[in-house]
Amino acid sequence: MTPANAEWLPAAIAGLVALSLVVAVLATAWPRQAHRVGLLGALAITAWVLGLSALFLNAGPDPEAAATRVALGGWEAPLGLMLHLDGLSMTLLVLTAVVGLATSLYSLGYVHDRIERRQFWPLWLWLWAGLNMLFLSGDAFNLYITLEVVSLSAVALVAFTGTAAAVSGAVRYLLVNILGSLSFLMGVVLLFGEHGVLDLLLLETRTEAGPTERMAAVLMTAGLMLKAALFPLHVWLAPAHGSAPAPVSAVLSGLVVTGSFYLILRLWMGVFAPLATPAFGILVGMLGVAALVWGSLQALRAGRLKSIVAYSTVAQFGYLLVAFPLMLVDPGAWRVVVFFAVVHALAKASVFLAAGTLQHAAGHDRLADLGDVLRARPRTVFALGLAGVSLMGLPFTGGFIAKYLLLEAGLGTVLAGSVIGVLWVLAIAGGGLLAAAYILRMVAPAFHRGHEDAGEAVSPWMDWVPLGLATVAALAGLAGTLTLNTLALTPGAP
Amino acid sequence: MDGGWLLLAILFSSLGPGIAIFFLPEHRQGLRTALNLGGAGTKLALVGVLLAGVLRGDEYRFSLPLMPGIDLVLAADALSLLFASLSAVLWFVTTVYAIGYLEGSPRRSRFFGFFSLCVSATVGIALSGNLITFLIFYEILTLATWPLVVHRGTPAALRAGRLYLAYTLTSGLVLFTAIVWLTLLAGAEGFTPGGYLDGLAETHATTLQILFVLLMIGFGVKAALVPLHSWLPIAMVAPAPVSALLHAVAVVKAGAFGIIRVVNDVYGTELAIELGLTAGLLVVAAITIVYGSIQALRTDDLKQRLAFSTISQVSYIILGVALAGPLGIIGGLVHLVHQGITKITLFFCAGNFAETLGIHRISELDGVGRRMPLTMLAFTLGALGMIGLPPLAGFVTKWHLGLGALEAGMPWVLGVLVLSSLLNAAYFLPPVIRGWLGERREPWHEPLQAHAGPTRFETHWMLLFPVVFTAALGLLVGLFAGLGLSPLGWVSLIVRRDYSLPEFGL
Amino acid sequence: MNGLLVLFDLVLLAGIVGVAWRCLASTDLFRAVVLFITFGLLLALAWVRLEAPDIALAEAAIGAGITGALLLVTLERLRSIMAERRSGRPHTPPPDPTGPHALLRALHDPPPERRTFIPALSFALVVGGLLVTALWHQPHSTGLEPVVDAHMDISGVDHPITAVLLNFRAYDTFLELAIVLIALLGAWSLGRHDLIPARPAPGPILPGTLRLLVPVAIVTGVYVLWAGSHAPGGAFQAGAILGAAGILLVLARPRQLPMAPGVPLRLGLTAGVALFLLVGLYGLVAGHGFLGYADAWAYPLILLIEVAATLSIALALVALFVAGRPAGDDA
Amino acid sequence: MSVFYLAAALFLLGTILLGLVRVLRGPGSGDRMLAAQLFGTTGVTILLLLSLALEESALVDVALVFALLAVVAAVAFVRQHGLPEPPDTPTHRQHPESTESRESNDDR
Amino acid sequence: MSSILLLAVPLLPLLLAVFIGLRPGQARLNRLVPWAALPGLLLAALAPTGLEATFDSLLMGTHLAVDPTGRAFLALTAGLWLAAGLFALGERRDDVRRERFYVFWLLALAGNLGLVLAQDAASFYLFFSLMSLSAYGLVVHSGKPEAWRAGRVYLILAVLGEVLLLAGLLLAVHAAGQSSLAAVAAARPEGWALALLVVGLGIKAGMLPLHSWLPLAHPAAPVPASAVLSGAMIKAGLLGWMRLLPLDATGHAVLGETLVLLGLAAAFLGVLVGVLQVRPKTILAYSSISQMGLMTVGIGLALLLPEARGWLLAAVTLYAVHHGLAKGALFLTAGMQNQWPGTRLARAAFVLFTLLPALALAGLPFTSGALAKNTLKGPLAPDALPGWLAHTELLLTLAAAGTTVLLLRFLWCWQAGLRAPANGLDRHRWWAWGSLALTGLLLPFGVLVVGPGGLPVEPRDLYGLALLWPIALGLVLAGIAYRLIRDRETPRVPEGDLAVLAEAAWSAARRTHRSLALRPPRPHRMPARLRLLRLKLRQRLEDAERVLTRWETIGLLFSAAMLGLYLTLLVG
Repeated sequence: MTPANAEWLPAAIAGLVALSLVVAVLATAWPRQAHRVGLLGALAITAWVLGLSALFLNAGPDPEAAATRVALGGWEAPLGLMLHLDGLSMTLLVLTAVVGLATSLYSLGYVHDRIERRQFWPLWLWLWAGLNMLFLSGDAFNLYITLEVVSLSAVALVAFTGTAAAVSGAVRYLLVNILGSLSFLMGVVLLFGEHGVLDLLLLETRTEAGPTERMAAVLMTAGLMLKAALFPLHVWLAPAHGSAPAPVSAVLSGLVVTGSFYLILRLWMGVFAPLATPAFGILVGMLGVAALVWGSLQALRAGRLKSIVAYSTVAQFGYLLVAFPLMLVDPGAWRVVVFFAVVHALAKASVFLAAGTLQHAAGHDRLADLGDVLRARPRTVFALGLAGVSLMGLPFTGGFIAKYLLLEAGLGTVLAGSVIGVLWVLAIAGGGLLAAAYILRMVAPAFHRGHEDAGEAVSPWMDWVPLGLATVAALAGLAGTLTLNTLALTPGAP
Repeated sequence: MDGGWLLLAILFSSLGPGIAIFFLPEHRQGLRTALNLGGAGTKLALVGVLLAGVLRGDEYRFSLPLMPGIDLVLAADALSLLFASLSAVLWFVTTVYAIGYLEGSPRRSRFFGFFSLCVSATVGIALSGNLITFLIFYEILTLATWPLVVHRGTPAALRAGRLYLAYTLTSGLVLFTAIVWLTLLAGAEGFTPGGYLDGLAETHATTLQILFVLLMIGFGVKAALVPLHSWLPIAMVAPAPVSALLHAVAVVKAGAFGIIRVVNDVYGTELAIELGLTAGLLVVAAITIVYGSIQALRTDDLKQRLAFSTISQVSYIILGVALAGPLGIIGGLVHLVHQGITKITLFFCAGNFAETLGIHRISELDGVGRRMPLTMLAFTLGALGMIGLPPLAGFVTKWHLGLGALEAGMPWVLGVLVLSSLLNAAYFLPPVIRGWLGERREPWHEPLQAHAGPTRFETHWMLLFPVVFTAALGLLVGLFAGLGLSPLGWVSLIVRRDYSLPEFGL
Repeated sequence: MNGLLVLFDLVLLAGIVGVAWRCLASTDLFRAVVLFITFGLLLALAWVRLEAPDIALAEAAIGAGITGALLLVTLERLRSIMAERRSGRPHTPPPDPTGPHALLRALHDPPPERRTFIPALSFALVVGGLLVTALWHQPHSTGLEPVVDAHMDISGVDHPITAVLLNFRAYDTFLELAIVLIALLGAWSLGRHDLIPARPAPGPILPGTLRLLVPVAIVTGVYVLWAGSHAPGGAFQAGAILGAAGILLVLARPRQLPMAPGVPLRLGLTAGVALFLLVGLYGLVAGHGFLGYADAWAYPLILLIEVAATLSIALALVALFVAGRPAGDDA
Repeated sequence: MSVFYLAAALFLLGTILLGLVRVLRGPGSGDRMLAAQLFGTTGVTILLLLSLALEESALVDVALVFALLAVVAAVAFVRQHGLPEPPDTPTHRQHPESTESRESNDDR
Repeated sequence: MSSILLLAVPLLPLLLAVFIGLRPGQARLNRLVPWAALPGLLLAALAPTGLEATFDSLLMGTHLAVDPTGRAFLALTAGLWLAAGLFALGERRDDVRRERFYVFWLLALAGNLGLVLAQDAASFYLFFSLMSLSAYGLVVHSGKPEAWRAGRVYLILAVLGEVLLLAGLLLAVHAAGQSSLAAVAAARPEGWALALLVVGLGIKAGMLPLHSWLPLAHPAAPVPASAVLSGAMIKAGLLGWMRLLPLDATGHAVLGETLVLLGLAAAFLGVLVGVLQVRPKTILAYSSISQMGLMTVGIGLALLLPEARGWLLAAVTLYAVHHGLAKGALFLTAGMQNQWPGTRLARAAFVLFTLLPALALAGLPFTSGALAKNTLKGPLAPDALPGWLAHTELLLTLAAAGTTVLLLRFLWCWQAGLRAPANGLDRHRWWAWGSLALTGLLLPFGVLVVGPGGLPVEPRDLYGLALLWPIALGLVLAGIAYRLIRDRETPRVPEGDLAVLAEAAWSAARRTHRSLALRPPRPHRMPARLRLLRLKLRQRLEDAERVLTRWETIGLLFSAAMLGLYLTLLVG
């Protein structure tokens, strides 16, 4: 680690938090210019995150030293709060920045109503700030708070169009979130009561496989599963994501859910690592398989474009669950999971954005009546298809690399002698087919012979941003090595 | 990384124009044509340069890390160039043809965009340096072809597209799994003549056998091996240039090429024989050859007959590879080229008949030779070539395959060849005879003239030129098979290098 | 003494559980609201018994005061909408873009079937049992008390909880303030301010009560805020009390609310967060770390933040009560 | 002495629980609300007793706040249910439909 | 230079075919058609011995050469095609589709000439198939149903022959290790290779029982086409045998015996069935079968008597040339039915030209037939062969008697259709016919004079009573037969004998398997039942999701998840 980096990195981390907060507060206080503040803020945050990642990667290849901890207010743990940056959080920060920037640009076109703009931007910037803080948090209670920031702003964003479906979805989302958060909080309390510290690293050194930890693990995991819409606790997701405005759906499916999953991963890699048992892995894996099948079937059934995409999220998160038993056999597999989540987030966000464009143009998103618009907007359909291909896990996209690595891990399990590994392999391999089926449902009408009707005009942002993001998702395949190497800079993780 | 830029340039010479075309407004016809032909021409020239370089003995290689330990590798060896030059040449021709064929039809930007993408993928497959790269381009090919198959947008086309995707994606998945597995076992090696799995033969024999079956299922769908072939004849609803490309250059060939790569450069023929893998493949190929021919006999639709014929003919390639001897492999490899040239001629002709005179069925062909002599001549050359009559391309193949079978000590394969030739004749001669010797009583109705006005030649020149060109090519590669630069000469070079045999020519 | 305390706790516990259950199970919404108010009272007592007077204070202010009023008003709104639907247009489906209808639908599943009761109960018992088991094993951890005590002298305040909240873990507190703000933004995003259904209240009693009560509440609020530095109390509690005062004012107005000026309202709402952030940024720039203070400046800065936060919280609570963004904000 | 205070607090807590019967039974809204208001009073007493018993002066503040704010709910209730509405009083509650339409016009 | 010469022989007709195909309707080009065979004739006459050329780049290496056997066949082929071409020029004058005829004519010609020159397997096969397939166009040229039927049978057998030949060639080449015909023969093809070669070439040579195409194709094809078909093309099979069979020092007894048997059978059966025909060209076709049988016997004998191999082969060659010319002339005769001239002199010439080839075929002394037959029988000493084969000579003689009967039958049937030309005599036809008929006389003297290498002919072979008695026997037999059947219905055997059976079998098979025939695969819509099922499934899924969405379900699932997680953490 060069001295300059050592000096700058902590400041840059705190600065990122500060910057996102400043932007959010500014937009809240000055709603009339919220969109301008938002745009500038989005650019600034993205630039900052990229700079941060450059600093981080330059800091040196030593994984143990790679985690940078920043004591807020000068108070070290256990007294104070520590921000925590390592490879894992860095990756997710970059992901957030990319999707966030795309969403911001898209929203410039999508949220054009003056009033709506004033509602949307502050909430969205708070959400972004919340995500940044979530990924940078190294403290159990602080995680709860940031999770709340994220959840609440997400709920508000879901509701902000005020349609019946949106409100109903938002309320369901809100209640589920509260249930999940409280469950998480209860777990935090249990841990604190047992060990008297909240800092994750300190907790990690103190936990062993005791009943309190077990209970805390159950509470926190279940709560986060609820928040991450992991099967069978996914039912809130489709109404919420399906009825939210497109940029919001993109962020929800791409980032917010991923954030909850990130927490699960982080906890099980650190604090709860001693608790994991094969049976636990198998249960979670089974849930993942069920999620894959169920989500895909529902996506094949759903009649509305965005519902399909929302259910696709349920299905795709099944992969993340399936990865748990793999991680028990091959601890290194966690990086694969994260990479998969990253790629999924990119692709899913662009699918949602594309769907939003189509919905905006057609005035609805009923798949059966969408053919005309689909035919008239090849660019958007192309984006949809390209991102869809990434979701299917076909080359040359990032999804392919992710699927490859997952499959590799799965087959590794089988080769290591695990019988149930065959199931994981089948699920990983077969999920792509189901994905292909529902993606095809969305794309195929564009190829039907029939009328063309471009529908309502859309702004250029809405036309090009989905395509750009889809391209990023596709080209993420090239960033595979970089991402995995970055993730390797996570201390404590195998 | 020496000269890797050349490989990239070859790849991008179609990819770049393809993407540009995709975003081109529908009415920019001139620019689109220029892009199309420019890309095709550039590719042709670059492949020529590459060809010369490889003949000189230069190494071309490009690699890009994808995942830790796994690279995307493009490399040019003699075998890859064989396929690459085939696709470059035929792409050029098909582009000309497609421009003529689709004149005035809607959504050409989309069509040509995917068309170019398709060819890029094919060239990528040709130039792949390892299995993973191969897989990547293979799957891209699947995806890029689908829009072409459903291009017409009719319910039948969409159903065909669905079936196509169902088959190819499933097989892709099987392939994917197999390749990951193989890479886990043996690492992400590049293609090596003679294979790179020798070290595993003793410890993992059964696994290798299973993997081989999986790989064959994976490639077999595209190569239309028999239980996996159903998509191919149904995909005939696609426009003629697409069928031509599908059958002659891209999809089907990709499958066959994959099998060649696996047998020759992954397992190595020795290992494959040792594990008893080629015998099974041989049987499957033989069954496919006969089955495809019988099915072709049963249909009256011209394109469908051609499609079934493809099923049968592509298995010749696999047959040759499965014979696993130098002569057999020569037969198989050279058929890769020969079948491409011949089949593309036939599809062009079928397209010409359909486009110019609205003829789709063999029973309607009576007397067409008088109205469209050049096309009919080309069709005849193609058909006779498929039957395997000298001096056309197909004969050279059949000759080497037959000798290869004998060399491998499997005279029964000769029986298959005989039977297949008979069946080929049975389904290819009737259209030829009808065309030349049949009588047409009523006047032709001419859809092309109806919407595009009278043409100088028997049909639009952009439809005629490719036909004549490929037919002539089919004749020349057979007639001058003994030349060093002919496909046969090139293939002999490949096999000689691979087998380090000084002389075995006949 | 201890026996009595245990008895008291058990009775309290039984009361809390019973009230909660009846509240959830109640089909009459009004009864549920009243039960909820009672529940808040019992909960405040429980916090007292858990030796958390700060939280008891907050619970008293929010649970007993504001939530009750909020729920009652909401209930009235729902009633009027339902009545509208039942009488006016029996067959037309509910109009699409209205919040409350959808809200009702999201909350109102068809009544649970009886057969789900047994599994639900058994699951609850099992999970609860597990929780109890886990708690049973808990050692009596001193938590952070020793560390906090060791740093009290440089914290700038005398009350350890305030020290934790506004100094050691100021980040969390900042975010909690932000959450209040976000909640308000969320409420505002649902739509415009809707009139509170109320009847005219003739007679002198109500205005008189208000005239007396509001100043007392303000004084109490300020007291609680000031007390925060050395005793239970602080910005949240004070904000809640002031907010309650504001709600009283709102309730007292028979007619429409005055047009809230947009910009000052926003500034007031964000004052707490903004000030907090400014101070934090200053800390970052000055080298005390983000959200850190120089030791000497700790007390005045904390006080400043507390005042601003109190104001913001109070405003936010009133605005939440009003529900929907005021007309002035859209200007 | 603290035992006495504690016993008293316990007793008052018991009365609250008993008083719940009125809340549950009703029959009218007023009955229920009144019961809750009385609980508030009882709660203040309990807090004060506890403050004495546990020697926690801060609880007095809690009791104070309780006493002060219990009225808010009551006021809210009274504003809506308390007094019969004279038939000729012009209500300022507008027709919801017009509200809706106005809102949707503004927002969209 | 030699390469150009050799290549020109097959290439010129090809080029001409291309020109005619590209520019139909050019009378001048058409007039060149007969002369496309001329280079071949010249080459046969003038080429120095050992003329050969190799083209490495053509196919898998092409080797062309003129060897002694080849020279004889080349002369026959080129000469016959030239004459028949001239004939065609006249006969096809009024045909609107004559260009098509000429194109096929030239293609077949190129093939026929080329295969004589070809010395390696691939090019032999190339020209062989070029000839076979192009001849199809000649067979079906008239476009009548009869022609289509004949063409079908022809094509099926031809293709079958090709394919079998290819397989045989491949086997033989593989065994030999190289593709030169000489090497192949030297490596003595065995077993399958041998059988395939015999049958593959035998089909072309009209070998029993694969002869059926001959009696169908000949009457259906235009006269000049029949002439070359019967005179030159079927000799290709014979040439192939001579080139490829193991006719070396040790011979091949089994094959020889088989061939002799088959040949004799063909000789007699051809006569038997032939006399029961009524159409002149059909009778000639059966005669060809019979005569080819004799030549087959010659080949068989060559295999059985290796020491007499050179003699026998030369004899077979001679016989082939003789038969080609004579049979060609006879077919042209059949085409002269409507050229019965008016003048006396011309009538005399007409009768002469008619009788000459017929007599030559019957083996009248001083004709080519006599020479050929005698030469063939030359090495058949009474004890040279074991068993029944010892009677071969007698049988051959009897067959000659049959030939006489058959020819009489031909002339009888033929003269019934004689009539005067509608618009003058056709000079082209007369010239072609006449010159061809006369070669039957000239040939033996030519052979005697030139005495090409190794041909063991002596002047006494030209005469001898041994040749006369079969003719006499034939005349007697014919007389008896005429007396017997004069006033009755002639018993008939349908043309193409065995092919009729095969056709019947095929159509019966077709009828029974009609249901199997042709439903082209198409993507079907999903069956209604499945669609219903899908709808139901969708409904089920939707209902299930709705149940999951209920709050109590969520609660239950949440608790269940917690419990499950706890248990797995505890158990595992």
